[in-house]
Amino acid sequence: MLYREAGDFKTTYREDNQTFPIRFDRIAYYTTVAAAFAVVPFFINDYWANAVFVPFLIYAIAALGLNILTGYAGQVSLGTGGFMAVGAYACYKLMTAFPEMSMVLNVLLAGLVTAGVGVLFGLPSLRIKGFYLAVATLAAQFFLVWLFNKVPWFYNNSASGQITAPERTFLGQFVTGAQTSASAKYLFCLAFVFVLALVARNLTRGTTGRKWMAIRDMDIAAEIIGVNPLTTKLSAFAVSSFYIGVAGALFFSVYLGAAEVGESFGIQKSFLILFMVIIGGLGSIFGSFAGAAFLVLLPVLLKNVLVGTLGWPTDLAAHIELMIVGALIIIFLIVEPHGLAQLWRLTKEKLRLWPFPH
Amino acid sequence: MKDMSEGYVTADGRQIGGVLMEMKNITLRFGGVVAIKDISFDIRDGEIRAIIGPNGAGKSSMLNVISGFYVPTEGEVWFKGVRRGPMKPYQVARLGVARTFQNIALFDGMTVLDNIMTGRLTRMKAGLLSQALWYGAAEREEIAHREKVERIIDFLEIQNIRKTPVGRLPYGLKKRVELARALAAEPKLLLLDEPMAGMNVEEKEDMSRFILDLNDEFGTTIVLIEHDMGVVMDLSDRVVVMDYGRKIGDGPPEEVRNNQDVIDAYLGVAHD
Amino acid sequence: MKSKFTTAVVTAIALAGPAMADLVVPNLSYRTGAYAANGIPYADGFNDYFTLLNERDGGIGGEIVQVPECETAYNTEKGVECYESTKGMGALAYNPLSTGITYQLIPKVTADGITLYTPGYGRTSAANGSVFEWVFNYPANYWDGASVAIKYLLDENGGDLAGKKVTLLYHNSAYGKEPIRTLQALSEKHGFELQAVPVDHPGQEQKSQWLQIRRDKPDYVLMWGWGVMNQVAIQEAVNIRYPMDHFIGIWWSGSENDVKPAGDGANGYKALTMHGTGMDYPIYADIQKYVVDAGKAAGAGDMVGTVLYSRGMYAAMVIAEAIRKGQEIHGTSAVNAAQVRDGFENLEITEERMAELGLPQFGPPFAASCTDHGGPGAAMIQQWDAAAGTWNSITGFIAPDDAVLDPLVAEDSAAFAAENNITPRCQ
Amino acid sequence: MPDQLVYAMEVTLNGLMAGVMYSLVALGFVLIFKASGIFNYAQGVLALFAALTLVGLQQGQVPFAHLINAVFGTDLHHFGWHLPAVVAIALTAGVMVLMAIAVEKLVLKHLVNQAPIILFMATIGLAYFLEGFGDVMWGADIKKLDVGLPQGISETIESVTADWFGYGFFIDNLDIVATVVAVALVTALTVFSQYSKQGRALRAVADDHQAALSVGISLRFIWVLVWSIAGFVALVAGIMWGTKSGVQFSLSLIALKALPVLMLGGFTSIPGAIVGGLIIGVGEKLFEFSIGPMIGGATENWFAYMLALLFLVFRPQGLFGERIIERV
Repeated sequence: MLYREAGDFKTTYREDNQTFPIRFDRIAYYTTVAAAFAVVPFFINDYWANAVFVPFLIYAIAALGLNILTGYAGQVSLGTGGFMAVGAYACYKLMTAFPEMSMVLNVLLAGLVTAGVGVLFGLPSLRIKGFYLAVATLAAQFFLVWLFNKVPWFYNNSASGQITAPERTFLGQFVTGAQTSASAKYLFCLAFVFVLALVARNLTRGTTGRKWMAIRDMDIAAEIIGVNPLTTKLSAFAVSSFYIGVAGALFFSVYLGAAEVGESFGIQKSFLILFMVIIGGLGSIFGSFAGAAFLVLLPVLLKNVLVGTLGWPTDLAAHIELMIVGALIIIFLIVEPHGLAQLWRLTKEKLRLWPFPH
Repeated sequence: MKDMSEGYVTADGRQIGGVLMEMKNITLRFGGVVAIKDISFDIRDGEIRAIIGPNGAGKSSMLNVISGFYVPTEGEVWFKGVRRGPMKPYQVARLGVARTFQNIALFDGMTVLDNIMTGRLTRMKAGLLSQALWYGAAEREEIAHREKVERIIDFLEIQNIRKTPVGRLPYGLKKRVELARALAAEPKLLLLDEPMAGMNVEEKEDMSRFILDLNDEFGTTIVLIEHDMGVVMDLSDRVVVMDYGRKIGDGPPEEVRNNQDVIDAYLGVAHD
Repeated sequence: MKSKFTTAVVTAIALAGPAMADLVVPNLSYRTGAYAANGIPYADGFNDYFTLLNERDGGIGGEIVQVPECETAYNTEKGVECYESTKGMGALAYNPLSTGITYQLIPKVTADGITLYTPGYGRTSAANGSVFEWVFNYPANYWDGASVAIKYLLDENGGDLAGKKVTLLYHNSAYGKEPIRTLQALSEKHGFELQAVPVDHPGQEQKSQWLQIRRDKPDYVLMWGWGVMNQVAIQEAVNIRYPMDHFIGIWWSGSENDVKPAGDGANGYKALTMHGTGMDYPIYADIQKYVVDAGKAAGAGDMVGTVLYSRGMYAAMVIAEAIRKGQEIHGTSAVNAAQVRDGFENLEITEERMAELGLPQFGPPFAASCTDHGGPGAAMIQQWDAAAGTWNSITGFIAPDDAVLDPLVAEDSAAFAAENNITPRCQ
Repeated sequence: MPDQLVYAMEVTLNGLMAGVMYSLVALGFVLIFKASGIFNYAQGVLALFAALTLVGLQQGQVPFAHLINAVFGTDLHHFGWHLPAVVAIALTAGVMVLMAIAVEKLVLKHLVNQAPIILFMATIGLAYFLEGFGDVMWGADIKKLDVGLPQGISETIESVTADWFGYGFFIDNLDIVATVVAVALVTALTVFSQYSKQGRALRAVADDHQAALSVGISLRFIWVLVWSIAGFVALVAGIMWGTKSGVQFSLSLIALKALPVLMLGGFTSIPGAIVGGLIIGVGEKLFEFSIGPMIGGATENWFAYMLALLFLVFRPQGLFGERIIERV
């Protein structure tokens, strides 16, 4: 049966600490992971990879990153696009400067560089709080975009300032460039998502996560019980930026293949990822995935229904799509301000108690 | 007053140790307002020390000075025989000072268990990498500390709400969870800011029992602010009385009770 | 319930677009977003031309042309989605009207074997066909445009620009930065002083830039703008009373949208163009008859004959001719993408052919080859007549300075070839 | 007088004018934030929507023509009238009031007592919705907005400054009008909030929500009122910016120009919005003038934010914001 258990039967703390305490959840999780790694690659084609799966996976990483900062540590950031740009340009510079270096290393190093930049722009968070901080992070957003657009070193002096990802392989398979197969792209991103999600889960359930949440819920009390706000906030900025940097690197090198900073990593990107986090659920790993899936799939779905099925003109469909996305955001906030993750949790709780809800 | 440099024995026969913390001529000003004026007193190892006084007497400010949240404008704070320089609150916490708050300051978004676990943050040492992988030190540490926390949960009888988010709890239980969080730090010195405010008689009795047991079982030194005179007189070994930022009395409950200044302050005799 | 929804999602996504057609030329257009005002007439012109062929001639070589439209909103991610969702229909060529999307599609079309046609925009060095096998950008590109503008100014000044001040006002993006290197090379050659002034997207606020121009008093201002930036720039130029006939825009800064908001003040503003505009071409009678009157026009029909409509139509015309050429070479009407590429590479547009199409002297005559995917690069100067509300050509086609451009193209394409391990073809 | 100094004076004057335009947008934010604690990201889109509606009404466009045509196969475009500017402005103001009511009924009512971030997100949702709605209603093509405001160089100022400094300053007539309008608007708002009953209620709510509710002020009425006023302010901003650059999508991006102004001036202070706008306007223009050429220009987008950021590090509550005292 689904969601059946009559009480807490855990006999060790270790067992009590596991990510999915309910057996059904565990099975669902392992099935999903197994399917994602072993089944999907055999069926995926260019369209599904490039229009749905790869963007979903990369946005999920970015959403995880922002969720760590905003959902767990309570620091609202609108600089996500700028930090993704740092990841993308760092990755580009590494790819072109060290052609022999492993792509995995490139992406991870790009993440580390972004973490450094994130810490730098995280410093004002010690003085500035709430909305003021959110707006302050826009300084990072606009400045970084300007910088990558302005300094030719970042785009290897190309005439237009576009960066193009050269071909690189991993384990003998192309993972960037034109010859990359759909399944290779997908698996490369999936591997990152899998590991990073596990790490995010581990960090947030342990000491570090408690420090972040303490700062989020009541920063003064946190400081009085012994949480150092400086290191805690900066560690949140660092980890979050690492994730976002990795997402930016993958976004540029694996997904788009070429990028222009203002267009690909502009303010709209920052808002999009913040939406994912809020719609998915602040302070929830699952929510990061749900939010990314929702906002990647919804426009594709709407477009296909309105243009493909109803045969409406594309511009009308695009305008209606904006209206629907906007309205859905509002409806979601009204129905469940804590996001899809909370909705899912409540559904599960109902299922567990069914048919005796009281 | 009898000489107490080597400690003393309380009315109920407990042995109280030497000086744990000493406040020397503390003055605290906010702009032009004087919150605390030239107050000195000491806190001894193992005792229950109360600070009382009418509203606005500066009790909470005093507690904030002890906990390091406010840095006194003048005067010195000595802790464990060392003068405490200007410190951040979290550094004070690491010296073994924990507290509860007048208006509950729990982390609403976290479960009871996680809230109490935050009390042990200063003692958890696993590196970021180990935590990220949830392997080795991080996992061992988590389980070790969980055991300690479970002892406190048992002690405060809150087993059944372990996994409940704190935001959903009633007031009395929140106060208890807050105490649990402070205890989890295994503090040398525990500060309680009106631990019984807003409680009914039954809850107050429970709380008093916890405070006494705590002092008894773990030997924790406790400083508390409380309005309920009955509770203060029953619980505490020595009492500091404050009024308008000054100290007007200091001593065992019965002595303070008979102090004319204290009686005047509580009866509202005009200051002249 | 959940699985039903999933099925619906899967079906909806899988069923995107029309069924397989004989000839498919997707139109990656943008009718929304910051650049919608420009994207709309272009997309209309593009669609209407193919509608005309279908309605009047029964398609190309007897094969009906399908033009599935996909909205990109000038956004690179949506561009990728559009590309992936349409390429499976058997797409023969793409024309995304966005330099950003072009950069992204270059590796993809190369791997998939589909032609990318970017007239007047995109990656300039794609003119080198030996490196960019699948990309064509004739008849002209950004660097040609820069060179033509300077050549025109040389003509105006009796062949000598020494000591003159030229300011480039550019959209601070990949697109806007394109001409800088060319102009720098030209300024060295001709001895004029070049100042590049960037304007950030979207370009609503240009006070600083125009105060600077007012202080510096350059002899000429060149503009690489797009969208609202053009209108604001022209308005500000009017405001500071900059002589409009010394203000020259690239072809993307020279549409009715750009000059009309400034009213009479914009009179005399000049812009480059690589094709004719206005209604003086026989083809419009057919478009009116077979498309607009038949109620099959892509837009409201009020855009016909405008600059951007004409450009969309021109792009469609070239693609149609390339398809025709491909049919001719391979002797089949149902050509595939590779055969159409051959058509592009062997395409020759002559004066006679344009006259036959009802577009006499509409664009420059050119012939492509294995190495030459860029065409002659010639462009005309047109000038805005505010009272009549028309653009008038004031020069014939001016050829660019290939002596300056060829090394630049060779250098840039060689860098691309090296980065991507491409061995140049046809040498 | 050295040229650079004269130029700097001209730049400063223009910066002040630009600052007024920024303040105009920021004002709408402050009004809503003060009365309801909502950070209304949709303010920029409100300006766009107001301007679209104004042009549409003035030129007699059929609303939703494109949608109707697509669904019913009709061919509607224009009603064939052309309204005088004043009438169109009045009608648009009416539409903005209707919109305020709709926003209250459909959105805000259901979000009472939510966290600020949730309300903020809701306004972003609203911004998306309105952007699509405005486009569906009036079309996405670029529109010329002409309500008869003067535009172009002010020749008086040019000749006067030419006499004084030997260099004629450039000041746009439209900017002068905007300044006059902004001053009038602020005066009107001040008078309204000081002397009218509704204005007093507004101030009461801004001061203390709970207390205001307990003396019988209807929060919902206040919300409708304040969103109407913000809608009107958006209309004014939309007219000014729309006259300058035509009415189209990019108009909504002016919201981004107002954010640093708010950081500097504090979210709750009307004088703050004005002074903040002026500082940002002058600061970014002077920076672009003096430092811009050395580092490649186009600094205006980020400079305002950097300035605000640095300022906040030293004064976290903004220019006129209330001082934050931390207590436990």
